[in-house]
Amino acid sequence: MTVLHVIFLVTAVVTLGAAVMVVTARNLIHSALWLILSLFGVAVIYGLLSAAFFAVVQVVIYIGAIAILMIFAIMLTRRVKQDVGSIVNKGWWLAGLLALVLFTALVWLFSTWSGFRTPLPELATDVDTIKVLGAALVSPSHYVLPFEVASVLLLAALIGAVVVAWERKS
Amino acid sequence: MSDPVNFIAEWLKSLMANIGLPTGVVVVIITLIGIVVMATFLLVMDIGLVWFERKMVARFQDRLGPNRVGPFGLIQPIADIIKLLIKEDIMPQGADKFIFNIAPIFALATVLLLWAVIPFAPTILGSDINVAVLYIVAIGAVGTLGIIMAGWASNNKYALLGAFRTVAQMVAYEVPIVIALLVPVILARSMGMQAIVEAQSPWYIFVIPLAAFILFVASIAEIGRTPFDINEAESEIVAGYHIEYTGMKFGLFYAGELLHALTVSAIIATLFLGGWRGPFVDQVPILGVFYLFLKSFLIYYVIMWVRYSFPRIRIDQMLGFSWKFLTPLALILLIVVAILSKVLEGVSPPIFALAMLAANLIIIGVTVTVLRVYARVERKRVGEERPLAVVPDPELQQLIQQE
Amino acid sequence: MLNDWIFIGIFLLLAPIFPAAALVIPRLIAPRKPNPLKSETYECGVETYGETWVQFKAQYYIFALVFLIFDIEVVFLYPWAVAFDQLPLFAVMEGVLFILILVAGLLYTWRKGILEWA
Amino acid sequence: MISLSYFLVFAAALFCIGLYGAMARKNSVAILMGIELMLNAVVINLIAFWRFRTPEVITGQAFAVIVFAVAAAEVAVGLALFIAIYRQRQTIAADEIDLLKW
Amino acid sequence: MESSTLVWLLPAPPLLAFFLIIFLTNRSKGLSHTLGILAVLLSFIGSMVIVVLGLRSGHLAEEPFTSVINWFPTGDTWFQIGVWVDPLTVATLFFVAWTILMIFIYSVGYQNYGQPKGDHDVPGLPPHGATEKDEHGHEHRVPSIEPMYSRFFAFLALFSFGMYVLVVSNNLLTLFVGWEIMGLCSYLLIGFWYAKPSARAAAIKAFLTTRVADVIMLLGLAYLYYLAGSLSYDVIFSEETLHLLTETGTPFLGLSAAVVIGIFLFIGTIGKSAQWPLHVWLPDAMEGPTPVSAMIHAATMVSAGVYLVIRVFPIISAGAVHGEPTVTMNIMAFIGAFTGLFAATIAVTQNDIKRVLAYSTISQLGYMIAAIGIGAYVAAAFHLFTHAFFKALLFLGSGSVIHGVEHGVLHTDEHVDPQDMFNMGGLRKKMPVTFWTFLIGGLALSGFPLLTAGFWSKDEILADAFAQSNWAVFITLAFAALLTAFYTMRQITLTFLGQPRTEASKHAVESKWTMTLPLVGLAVFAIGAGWLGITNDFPIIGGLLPNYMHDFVGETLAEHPEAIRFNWIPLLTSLAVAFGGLFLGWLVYRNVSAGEADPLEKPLGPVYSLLKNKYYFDELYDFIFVRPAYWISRNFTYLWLDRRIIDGFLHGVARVAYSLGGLFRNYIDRPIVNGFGDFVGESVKRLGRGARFIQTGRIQQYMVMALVIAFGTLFYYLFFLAQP
Repeated sequence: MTVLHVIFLVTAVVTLGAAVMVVTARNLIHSALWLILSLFGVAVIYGLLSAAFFAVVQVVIYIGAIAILMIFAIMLTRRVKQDVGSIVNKGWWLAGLLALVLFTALVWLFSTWSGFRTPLPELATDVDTIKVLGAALVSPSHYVLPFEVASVLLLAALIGAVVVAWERKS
Repeated sequence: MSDPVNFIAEWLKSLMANIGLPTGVVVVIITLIGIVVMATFLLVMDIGLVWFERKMVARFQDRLGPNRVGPFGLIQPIADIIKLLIKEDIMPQGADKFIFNIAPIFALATVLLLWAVIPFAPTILGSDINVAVLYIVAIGAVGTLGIIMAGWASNNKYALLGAFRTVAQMVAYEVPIVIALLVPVILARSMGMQAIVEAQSPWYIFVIPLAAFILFVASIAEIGRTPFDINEAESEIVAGYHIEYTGMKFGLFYAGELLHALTVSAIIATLFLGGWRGPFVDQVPILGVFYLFLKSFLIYYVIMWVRYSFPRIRIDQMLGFSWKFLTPLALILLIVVAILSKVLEGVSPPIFALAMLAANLIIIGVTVTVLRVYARVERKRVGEERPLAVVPDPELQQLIQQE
Repeated sequence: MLNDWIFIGIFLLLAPIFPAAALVIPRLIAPRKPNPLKSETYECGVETYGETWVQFKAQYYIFALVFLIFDIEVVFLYPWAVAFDQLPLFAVMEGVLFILILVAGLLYTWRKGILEWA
Repeated sequence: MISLSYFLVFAAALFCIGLYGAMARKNSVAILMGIELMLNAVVINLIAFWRFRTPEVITGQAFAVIVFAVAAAEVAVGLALFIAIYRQRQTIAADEIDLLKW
Repeated sequence: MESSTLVWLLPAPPLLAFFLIIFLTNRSKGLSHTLGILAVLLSFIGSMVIVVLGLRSGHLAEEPFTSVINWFPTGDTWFQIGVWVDPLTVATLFFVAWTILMIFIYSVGYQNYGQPKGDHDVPGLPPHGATEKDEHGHEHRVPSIEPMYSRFFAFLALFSFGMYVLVVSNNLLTLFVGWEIMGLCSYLLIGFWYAKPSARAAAIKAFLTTRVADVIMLLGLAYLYYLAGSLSYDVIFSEETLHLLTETGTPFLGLSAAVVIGIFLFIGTIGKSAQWPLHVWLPDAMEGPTPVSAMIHAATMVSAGVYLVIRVFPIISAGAVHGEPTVTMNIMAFIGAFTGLFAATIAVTQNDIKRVLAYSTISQLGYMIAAIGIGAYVAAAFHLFTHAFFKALLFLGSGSVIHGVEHGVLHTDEHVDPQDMFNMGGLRKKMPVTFWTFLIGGLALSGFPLLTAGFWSKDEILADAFAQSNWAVFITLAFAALLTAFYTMRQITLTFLGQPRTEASKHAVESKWTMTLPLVGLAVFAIGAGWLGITNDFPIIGGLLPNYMHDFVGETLAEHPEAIRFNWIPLLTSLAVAFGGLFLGWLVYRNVSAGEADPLEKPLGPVYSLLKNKYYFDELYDFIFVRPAYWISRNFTYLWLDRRIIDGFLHGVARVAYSLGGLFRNYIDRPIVNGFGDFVGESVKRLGRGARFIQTGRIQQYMVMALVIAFGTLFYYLFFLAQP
C-alpha cells in the first residue's frame, strides 16, 4: 500500500463516482460538470502514468474546450420542462445489464492474459517522452501520416460542423 | 545568506529529519509550508493591488484616489475587505447553491494555481514541470469554467448572457494566446518555465516582440479588462456574470481579476522579459524575486494604462479582432519563426536574434500597412452605410399617402 | 521531477482552501436575515419575467467549435516545438503543413462569414 | 507495487459506465457524454499499455494523440448535428429522433 | 547536375503547370498558355540534354541513367520507384518531347488565341465564331477563341506529365500510372466539348474500352509482381527472372507464365494502341478539339501502347528458341498484321479527313505490333519513332486544313462540313505551308522512297518479315502498304490538288504561324528521322550515316539482334507499293469534281482531251484496284467481317442465350425457383412483420443490438474457437 496506491485509488473512486453521476444526473448541466470532474480524474490518472503531456492536454482539450462546447450545446438545445419525465429510455435496464456483463467479461478476459499483472517498469530518466513524441509525430518513418491526416480530419470536422450548425440568415 | 528561502527550507528539512520524520513526509510538509507562504504573499499583494489600482486610476483620471484611511489611503483596501466580510451574503432564488458557491472559489483558485509554475528566482520556484506552458493554458481553461458556472448558477438572464459573452471572448482569445505561447517554446525547445527563462539571452521581447505583443493584447482580453470588458459592460448587460454576487463572493471575483492581471503580467515577464534575470542574480538569487515583480508591475502598469486610455469596443469588433487579426498574425509569426529558427540553426546567438528581430519587424511593417488600407476602406464603408436622416423624395411621399 | 508534481498536486488541493476560507468567515460574522424580496432575481430594474433560459444564438456554439478545433491542433504542435532541435527541416515543414491546414480552416470560416458576429 | 491490472480494470469500469450512459440516456448530449467517457477509457488503456508494456516505444502515446483528435472531431460534429436537429424538431431526445427507419 | 537527377525533373514542370493553371491562372488565357508552353519547353530542353548525354555515353545500354527511391514499404522490403534512361527511352523521349512541344505551340493558334470572344459561345461547345467590323464597317464573321482555353492547356499539361512519367519510369507500375493519367486526359480531351452528346459518348466509349484492356494489363502486372517480386526493369528483364517466368507453368492451357503475362500486357496495348478488336474507340476519339486531341490519341498516346510492348519485349520473347517465335509473338504478329490491313481498307473509304488519319494510325500501329510479333525489335522501335513524327505532322496539317476551311465557312455563311475532303480541293494555293508539310507527311506515311522517314522504317519491317520468310505477314503488310499509299494520295489530291469544290474552301486562308511553325518543325523530322536507321549494306547510300536505330536502340536488348542482310525483294516491293499506291491515288482522284466543267478544259483543250482519253486506264485501274479495294473494304471488311461475322456471332450468342433463358424461365425459373422464392419471400415477410418491432429507428436500440451481437461473437471466438 504505497502512496501511489492511495492516490490511484482515491482518484479512481472519484473518477468513477463522477462518471456514475454523469450518466445518472437529472440536470444536464450537472452531468456536464460531473463529466468535467471525471475527466479531470482521468487527467490525474495520466499523471500517474507519467504521461504529463497527456495529463495537461486532457485538461486543455476536454475541460477547456469540449466541456465548454457541451455546456453551450446544452444551453442551445434545452427544452422548457425538460426536467420532468424519465431521463432514461425504456431499454435502460438492458443497457445496464449489458454494461455489467461486458465489464465482468472484460475483467475476466484481462485476468486470463499473462501480462495482466505487469509491474511498473522504470522509465529511462534521460529521455524526455515529449521530445520523443514530438519527433515521432513528424518523422516520416513513424506517424507523420496519421498526424497530418488527423489535421485534415479536424479540418473536415470543422467545416462539416459549421455547415450543419450554422443557420443562414435569409 | 544570499538565498534565504532555500536556506530556511534546508534548515526546516534538517530539523524535521532530526525529529525522525520520513523524507516523504518532510517533502510534503515543506511543500505545504512553501505553498502557504507563497499564497499568503500573493493574497497580501492582491490587497496591495487594490490600492495600487485605485491610486493609479485616480491619477489617470486626474483625481486623488483613496487618501483618507491611513497614509496615502494605504489602509483603504483593508477597510474594503472588512466591509465585504461583514456584508450579508444573498443567494438569489432558484440559484444552484453548490455551484453558485464554488464558482468564485474557482475564480480565485485558478489564478493562484498559475503561480505554481512561475519561477521566482534561479533557485526559488514552485515546480519546474516540463509542460509548464501547457499547464498555464490548462488552468486558464479551468478558469473559463468558473465563469460559466457563476453565470449559470445565479439563475439570471443577464448573468448567463454575460457568462456566455465572456466565454465566447475568452475562447476567442485563447487561440492567439496558445499560438503565441508556442513561439518562445520553439525558441527555447522546452515547455519548462525555468528552461525558457534560462534560454533568454537576450530577452525574447527583443527577439520576438510580435509574439510578446500578441500575448499581451490577448491576455488583456482574457482577463476581461477594458477595452475588452464586454463581460461586465454595465450599459449592455447590467454587470456581467457576477451580477448576483454580493459580499465576499463578489470580492473573490474582484480579487481574482486583479490578481489575474498581475499573474499574466508575471507570465509575460517570465516568458519575454527574462523572468528573474537581472544583474547579480547569480550571486544573490533572492534578487530574482525582486526583478520578476519589478517587471511584472511594469507590465501591470501598462495594462492599466491601456485600460484607462481606451474605450470599450463592441463585441463583434472584439471577436473579429481576435479571429481576423490576432490569430492569423500569430499563425504567420509561428510559421516564420519555425522555419527561420530551423534554417538559422547553429548561427551565433546574436546574429540569430537579429535575424529573428528583423523578421518580426518586417511582419509588423506589413501588418501595419495592411491595417492602414483596411482602416481606410472600413472608414469609407461605415461612412456610407449609415447615412444621416434623409429627406424622403416627394414621389415616395405621394406613394405613401396613396396607400 | 516527482517533487514538482507533488507540489502541483498539493497546490491543486490547497488552492481552493484560501478562497473557501474567505467565504467561511462571513458565515460566522456577517448578518443572515434572508427574505424572499431580497433574494429576488435582479435584472434591469423591472421585475424579471420569462424563463431564465433565453434561447442563445448558435453563434456561441460555432465560436466554441472553431476554438476547439484550433486548440487541439495547436496543442499537438507543442511536442513538435519541444522536439525542435531533433527535427530535420523536412519535419519542420510537416509541422508547417499542419499549420497551413489549420489556416485553411480559418480561411474557410472567414470566407463563409461565420466569424462575423451577427 | 502498482501493476497494469489496476488501470485496465479502471478503464474497463469507466468504459462500461460510459457505455451505459450512451445506451440508456434519452438526451443526445448525455449520450455524447457517455461516448466521451468511453473514449477516455480507451486512451487510458493506450497510455497504460505504453507505460507498462513498451515504455521505450512511443506508439501508445501517438495513438492517444490521434484518439484525442478523433474525439474532438466527433464531439464537434455530433453536437452540431444535435443543434441542427433541435432547430428542426425542438427536441434532441434520442427516442424521439426515430427517422432512421424506412 | 547529375543526369539521373535531371531525369527525375523531366515530368515535373508540366504537372506544376497543370496545377498552376487550374488554381491560379485559370482566368487569364495568355498567362495559361505561357505557363504551359514554358513548362513543356523546360521538359523539352531537359529531354534534349538527356538525349545528348545518352548518345554521348557509348555504353548507355550496359549502364543506363537510373536512380531509385523507396516509395512505400511492402512488408519488410520497400517498393522502389525510379527513373531509367536506356537507348529505347532516349529514342522515345526524343520524339515525345518534340511532338508535345509542337502540340502546345500549335494549340495556341488552333484554339484561336487573340481572336475576339464569340458572340454566343458557351463553355462546353466549340466556338461558333464572332462578328467583327473591319475599318470600312463591313461586318464579317471570324473564328472566335475557345471559351475554355486555359482548361485546355491544363489538360494538355497533365497529359504531357503522364507521357513523361511513362517514358522515364524504371518500372511497370509507374509506367502504368502515367499510362492511366494519359487515359484520364484522353477522356477529358475527347469530352472536352462536354455539351456535345456525341463528344460525351465518345469520351465514355474511349474510357471504358481502354479500361477493359487496362484491367487485364493490371492483372498481368500483378501476376508479374507476384512471381518476380518486383516490377523494376532491371529485375524483371534479368536472366534469372525471365528464366523463372518461362519455367513457371500456369493453369491457362498450360502456357508458361511468361506467355500469360506477355498476353495480358499485350491486351493493355491492344486497348491503348487501338488494335483490332478494341480499335473502336479511336475513330470516335476525333470528337475532341480537332487536331490536338486527335494527335494525342493518334500520334503520342497510342504510341505508348507500342512502347510498352517494345519495352517488355524480353518477356514477350522469353523462351523463344532462336528464330522460333513464342505464342505471344504469334498472336501479336497476327493481330498486328490483320489490323494493319483491316484499318487500311477502312481508311480508303473514309471521307472525313481526320478519320482517314485515324484509321491509318491504327494500321500503322498494326505494323509495329506485327514487327514486334516477328521479333523485329529494332524495326518496330524505328517505325514507332518515325511514325510519331509524320503522323503528328499529318494530324496537325489536317487540323490546319480544317481550320482554314472553317475560316472559309465562317466567311461565306455556307454550311458545309469543314472536315469532309469532298468539300475541299485546291487548297495548295490557299495554304501553301500546310500543303507542302502535309505532302511531306503524306509521302512519309506512304513510304516514298529514299527521301522520307516512313520509307526506311516500313522497309525495315518488310525486310524483317521477308528475312524471316514470314510470308503471311510480309504479303499482308505489303498490301496494306499499297493501300496506305493509295488513300494517302487520295487524301492529298482531294484536299489540296484540283480546284476548290466549295465556296468555303475557296475562301480558306493559311493558318497563323503558331500553327504552321510546328508543321515545319515536324516536317523536318518526317524527312530526316528516317536517315537514323539506314541499313549499312543498303546500296550506294548505305553506311553513309551510322545506323543509329540498330546500333544504338538495338543495344537495349540483352542479346541485341544482328542486322538482317540486305535483300532486294522487300526493297522492290516497298518501292512498288509506294509508287503504285501514290500514283493510283493521284490518278483516281486528281479530278473528282469532274461533275462541273473542268476549268482546265479551255486553256489547254487538246491536252485536256488527251487526258480524257487516258480514261480507260482509269477504268482499268478502277476495275483492277479501286473496286476491289472498295469491295473488300465495304463488303468484306465492313459488311462481312464486322457486320456478319462479329456482329452475327454476337447476335447468335444472344439468340442462343435468349432461347436458353426462355427455357430456364418456363421450366425451371417459374415453377421451381419462383415457387421457392415466393415461399421464402412470404415466410420472410411474416418473419419481418414479427421482427418489425426491432427496427424502431432509435439509434440506442440499434447500438444495444449491435453490441450484443458483436460481443457475443467476440467472446464466442475467444472462449471456444481461439482456445488452443
